[in-house]
Amino acid sequence: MVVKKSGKMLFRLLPIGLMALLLSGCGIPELSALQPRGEGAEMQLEIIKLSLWVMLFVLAIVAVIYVYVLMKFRRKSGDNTVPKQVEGNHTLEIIWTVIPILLLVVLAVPTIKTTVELADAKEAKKNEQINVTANLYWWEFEYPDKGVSTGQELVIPVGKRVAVNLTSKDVIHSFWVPALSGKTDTNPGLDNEMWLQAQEAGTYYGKCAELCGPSHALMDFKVIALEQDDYDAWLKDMKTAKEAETKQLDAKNEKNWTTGEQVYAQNCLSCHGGGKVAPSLTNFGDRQRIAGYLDHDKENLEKWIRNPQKEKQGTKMPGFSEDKISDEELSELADYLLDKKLQ
Amino acid sequence: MGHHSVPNNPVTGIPDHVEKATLEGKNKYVAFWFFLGGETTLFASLFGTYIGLHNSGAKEGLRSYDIFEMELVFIMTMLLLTSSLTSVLAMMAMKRNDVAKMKMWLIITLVLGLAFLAGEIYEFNHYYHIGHTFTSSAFGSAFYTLVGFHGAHVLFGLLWISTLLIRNWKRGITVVNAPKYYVSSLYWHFIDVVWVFIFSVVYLMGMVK
Amino acid sequence: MEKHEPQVTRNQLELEMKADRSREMQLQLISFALMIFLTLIAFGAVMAELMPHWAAGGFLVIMAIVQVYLQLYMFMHMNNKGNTWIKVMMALGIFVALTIVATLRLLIW
Amino acid sequence: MGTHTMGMPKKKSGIMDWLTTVDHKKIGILYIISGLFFLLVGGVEALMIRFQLIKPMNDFVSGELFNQLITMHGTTMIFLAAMPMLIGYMNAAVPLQIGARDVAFPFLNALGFWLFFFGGVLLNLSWFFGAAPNAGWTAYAPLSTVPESLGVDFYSLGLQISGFGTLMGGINFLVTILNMRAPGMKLMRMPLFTWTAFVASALIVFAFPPLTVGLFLLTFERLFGAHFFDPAAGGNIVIWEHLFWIFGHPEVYILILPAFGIFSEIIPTFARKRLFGYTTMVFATMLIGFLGFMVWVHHMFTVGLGPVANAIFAVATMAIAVPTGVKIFNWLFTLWGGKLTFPVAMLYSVAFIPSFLVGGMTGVMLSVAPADYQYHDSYFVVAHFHYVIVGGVVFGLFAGLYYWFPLMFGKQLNEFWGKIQFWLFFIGFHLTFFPQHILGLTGMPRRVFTYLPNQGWETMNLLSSIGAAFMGVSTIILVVSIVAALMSKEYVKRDVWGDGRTLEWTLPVPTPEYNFAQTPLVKGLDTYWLEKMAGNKTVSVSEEVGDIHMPNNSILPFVMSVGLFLAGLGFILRLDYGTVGLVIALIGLAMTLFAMFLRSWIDDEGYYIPKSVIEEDLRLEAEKEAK
Ligand code: HEA
Ligand code: HEA
Ligand code: HEC
Ligand code: CUA
Ligand SMILES: [Cu+2]
Repeated sequence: MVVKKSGKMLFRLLPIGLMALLLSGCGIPELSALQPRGEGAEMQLEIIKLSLWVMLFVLAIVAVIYVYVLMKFRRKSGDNTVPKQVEGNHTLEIIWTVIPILLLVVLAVPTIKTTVELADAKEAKKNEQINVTANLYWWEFEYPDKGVSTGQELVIPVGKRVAVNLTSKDVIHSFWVPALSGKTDTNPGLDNEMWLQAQEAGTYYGKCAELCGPSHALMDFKVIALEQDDYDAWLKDMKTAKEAETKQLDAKNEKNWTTGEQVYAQNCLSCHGGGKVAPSLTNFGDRQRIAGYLDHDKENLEKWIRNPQKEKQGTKMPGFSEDKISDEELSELADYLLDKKLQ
Repeated sequence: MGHHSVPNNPVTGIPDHVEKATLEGKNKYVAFWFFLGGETTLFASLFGTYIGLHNSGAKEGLRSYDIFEMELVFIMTMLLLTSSLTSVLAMMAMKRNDVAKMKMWLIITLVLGLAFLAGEIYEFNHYYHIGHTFTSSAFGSAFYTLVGFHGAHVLFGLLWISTLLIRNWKRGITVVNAPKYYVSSLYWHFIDVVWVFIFSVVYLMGMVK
Repeated sequence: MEKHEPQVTRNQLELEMKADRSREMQLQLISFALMIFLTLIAFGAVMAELMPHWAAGGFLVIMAIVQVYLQLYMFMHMNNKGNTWIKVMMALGIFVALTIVATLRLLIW
Repeated sequence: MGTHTMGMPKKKSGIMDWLTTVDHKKIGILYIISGLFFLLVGGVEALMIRFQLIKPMNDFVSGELFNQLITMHGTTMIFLAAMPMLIGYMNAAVPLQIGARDVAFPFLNALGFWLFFFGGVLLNLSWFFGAAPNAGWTAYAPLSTVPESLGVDFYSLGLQISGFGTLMGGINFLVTILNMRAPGMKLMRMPLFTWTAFVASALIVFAFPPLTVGLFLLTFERLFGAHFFDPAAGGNIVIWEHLFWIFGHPEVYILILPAFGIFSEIIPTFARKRLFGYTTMVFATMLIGFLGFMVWVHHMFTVGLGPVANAIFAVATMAIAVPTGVKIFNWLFTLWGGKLTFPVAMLYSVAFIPSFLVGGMTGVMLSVAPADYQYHDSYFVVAHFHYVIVGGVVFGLFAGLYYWFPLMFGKQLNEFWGKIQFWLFFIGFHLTFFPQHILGLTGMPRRVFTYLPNQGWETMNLLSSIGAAFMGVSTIILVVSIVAALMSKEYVKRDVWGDGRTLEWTLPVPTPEYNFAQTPLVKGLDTYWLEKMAGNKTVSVSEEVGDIHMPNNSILPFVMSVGLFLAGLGFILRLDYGTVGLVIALIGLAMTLFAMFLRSWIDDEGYYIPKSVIEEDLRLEAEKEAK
């Protein structure tokens, strides 16, 4: 009875289920751990697959016994006999103790191996060292050797392991780029270390994976993998752009400033200048998203500046109402920001 | 269920092992030990926290080895150790139905406990005045929490034993009150056990630079 | 539950109990003396700075464990008959306690 | 107790009786009704969560409210629904299964219940102050120490109060099971539910104190400015995580072991066959409990404790699969060769096996540390733990409800509606939580109040939300069914299922307050079954009919708990409402202390039910039986 009933129900649901599976497949390649684009994620998917096979094996055995038992041993109506009372069976019990142990050994050995391999950042450190600092609700990426720092978008060279040093300014967040590698927590007051590697150029989605407040869901970032040449060029451009920006805004030569620059210097620079309190906006025009998740257009940018709380509950950026920045100024400001691109 | 399942000892006039002569007594006795099993993990958590935060965030001059008053701690240790002995003596008196002796030893226990507590209050007050406070650093928070939890246990023990004494002042030793006395004395010993670790781990190790 | 042989006279019983009592008293006093002694050593070693830095922790913990053993087994009579489950639970409690302390000592940074 | 104060109890009825009762059977009912109530509350929260996530960028709730919902959902379900209901079954069944007249500490038992209840009320009161806790049920510092809203204060004090209650319950059951067994009820003759209750209670005794400490630290940090978790003053955030999980992992076994026990009662009953491998079942239970204390770091693989710690704890975690597997196979081989019937209780038990199995499998997958770097804090974990918790614990709660309902209330739940309820729940459950595995693997983090479109998550989230609706409908049917059963006048007979094996089924229905007129004499495992096989109608007894000593009812547990509740509330409000809060807190504390004082001052010797009354009961019962 049990099996038949569930069977019927299943048949009705099966088409929907299968369709759904096909439609969403294994997720999108920028984001899915099932479509790895980096060494870390690949090693992890390998061991996920291995463990899945072990599980399916166990599942199959249990399923066979289960289905057999449920079909074979139902009480027929009118049958009031008492079955044989079996106390146990040592051989059987030994079998189902020993086999799982063996299966677990199969799983444990690569587990230990992969754990150690993933923890080894020696090679990565030689290539590049990047400091990641998580903040409510944005990411700061600093290249200490290169004197460059940026927000929201982490740029790395393709094919190389880069060492990532992680910490947080406020609460715990977690740094996760599913297509490249598993996550590591960013703990306030403590440093963590991992490495990241991308096998092909492209943009990968990053997520904050530790509850950090009302806008935890919106604390997205991107990892952009560039070919080595592009990467080097990017670093150089960033440095020049930063210097140019600093020079211009430090010049205190307000006459040369556009309205946008002026508004920016007066209202925004105090936080956005250093790149420690708020994301650096040096290359804001190149960003794919505003504040990590909004579409990168003028309308959204203006909405954001007017009332960031509405877009990201709990964010540390204050809003700028019309008494502070008029509609016209806002428009100019937005243009100015959207134009802040590397050459 | 039978309250007098165990016969009186003809000499003492009360059952042997009077603290667990009835089922209720036995239940209390076992339950209390299990409670102490739980207290063990409670204090382990506090000790762990303390060890993890030892000297952490403390300013120069306010580290454990700068501030601890070892003479006082030594005296307090002696007081509490002795009170553990007097509490044993009280229980031995109880088992031979010697009410007067039992009361006397318990009162001595109380006095020693009170002296210990006074020492602790003095000590805390002293630290407070030199700047080592509950909120001065993570070390301070962990220190006062651990040692304070122990102090609160001492206080509770004092209240408990004195309530028992007052309530049963005019009564003999019975199968009803004996288990109560007995578990309160177990509690008192346990407090001493915790203190042994406090003076070793917090104070003595704290003096090692 | 102890059984009393009927042929034992009251006097004999009384004597026996007295002997028991003084044996017990002796035991407790010895335990106490030991505890004091251990405490003195511990305090002395630290205050006189006799312990090398690296050995102090281990030494103090061993001293403490011996003392606690005395408390539990002498003062608190944990070894009495019928205390099997008590011992089991205390052992488990101590095991969990050690795990907790070891963790908070080693697994934070 | 010098003089036996004889006499009949005052007539027991009405609300006062429920507030003052110390009868484990009634306390069991109180636990189960309150647990069910909180299950509905947590369920409504779950439905709101699923409704918010039904489509991308939904704005049914805000991020802040969503965080409050998940926190309260998780906390309510674990602490106020699942655990209390299990303790409810322990109360309802354990003393009866071991042939006892009562638990070891009836007063403490009542106190435990009321503490849990008022702790739960305090926690949920936070909704009315618009400040429900919002840092997740794990309350990681320093998110939980931001003093901006009162929310986490309700969490820390509510759980603290209800935690004291749970601890008392744990000690009480340990002692009850060790000391109160009927003659002949050796440890290795105890029903498996009693065994699991025993091991779960031991876990409570060791696991709750670390939580107590953690909650104290959190409270001190929030209310008194301590710095345990404040890196700026030398604090360390990892301490909270350790303390929480040192408690948190054993907690999940506190939940699942009694559920295992329930299945181990139901499966033999409806297979008409003794439990296969009883002895190994007992040892597996102990082993799971023991190992449960050595694996908590698997919740912290991504914290950064280093490869050595991660590897050790990964392997330790895997080890738990072995004793759990032993159990699964023993259940299967209990079914093997049996004569199976499928009332709802059995349907849930049989459905449990594959459902829990999937959850166990994903558990072992999670324990592979490097793979967990991907799974952790993703929907894969949400899928895992709902498979074990709903497919294991909730199925167990429902199975137990259908199975023991007649024992507790003398009436039976409707089987027809029960089956509908089962199928809706079973299908809804898999539909809700299976797609979440895929969500997790394709990158969806947990605890997100919304998600952007075009990340490949739409379909699975939609399916998941539809499944939740199935469970919602099913739960409504259950509630209606319970109410209908309680209002019906159809009483059941002794041993409703006909194949009862253990002592609780030998008792008349409704069970008299003294349980056993004569303490039974236990002759082996499944003693009732043995007697039935030997042709006896009921079990042998070990004593003559005589006066029965009973504990007095008392209002003090209620008063003490209300007092602590007020104290907690006052301390929380102190920050926002100043002196008013402080006054409430002091009144509450005074109430509790005064009640404690009364308890120690007034001698409570209980009363006796005279032999004559019991003989009369026995006569009436025999008459009923003869009909
Ligand atoms: C009732 C509750 C319950 C139960 C029983 C379990 C059981 C198990 N759990 Fe689960 N778990 C939770 C509740 C539970 N869990 C919760 C609530 C969380 C999340 C908390 C949060 O973060 O909010 C969690 C999270 C969680 C994590 C952390 C994930 C993360 O956050 O990254 C891990 C990692 O190892 C884990 C592992 C396991 C394992 C190995 C078991 C094992 O006990 C399972 C054993 C069973 C089987 C394996 C099946 C039967 C066995 C056989 C048939 C034998 C053969 C099998 C093999 C050889 C594999 N669980
Ligand atoms: C015992 C534990 C338990 C139980 C039973 C459940 C049951 C359910 N849980 Fe969950 N859940 C947790 C424990 C539990 N949960 C925990 C610990 C978390 C983590 C929290 C955190 O992250 O901090 C969590 C998190 C969690 C999430 C993830 C949230 C997030 O990360 O963002 C989701 C999402 O789908 C979810 C869904 C559900 C659903 C649909 C059910 C369903 O099974 C519920 C079924 C019940 C109902 C549907 C009841 C319906 C009631 C009615 C219809 C009312 C009727 C009223 C009357 C008749 C008066 N739960
Ligand atoms: C008090 C500090 C502060 C001030 C002043 C401030 N900001 Fe911000 N800003 C922030 C913070 C913090 C963030 C990150 C917000 C988040 O993602 O939660 C941010 C984010 C942004 C972003 C999105 C950045 C990205 O990388 O996607 C833009 C654009 C921005 N601010 C523009 C401005 C402008 C324009 C002004 C002035 C009119 C301004 N900010 C003033 C703190 C500030
Ligand atoms: Cu940052 Cu979540
Ligand atoms: Cu766990």
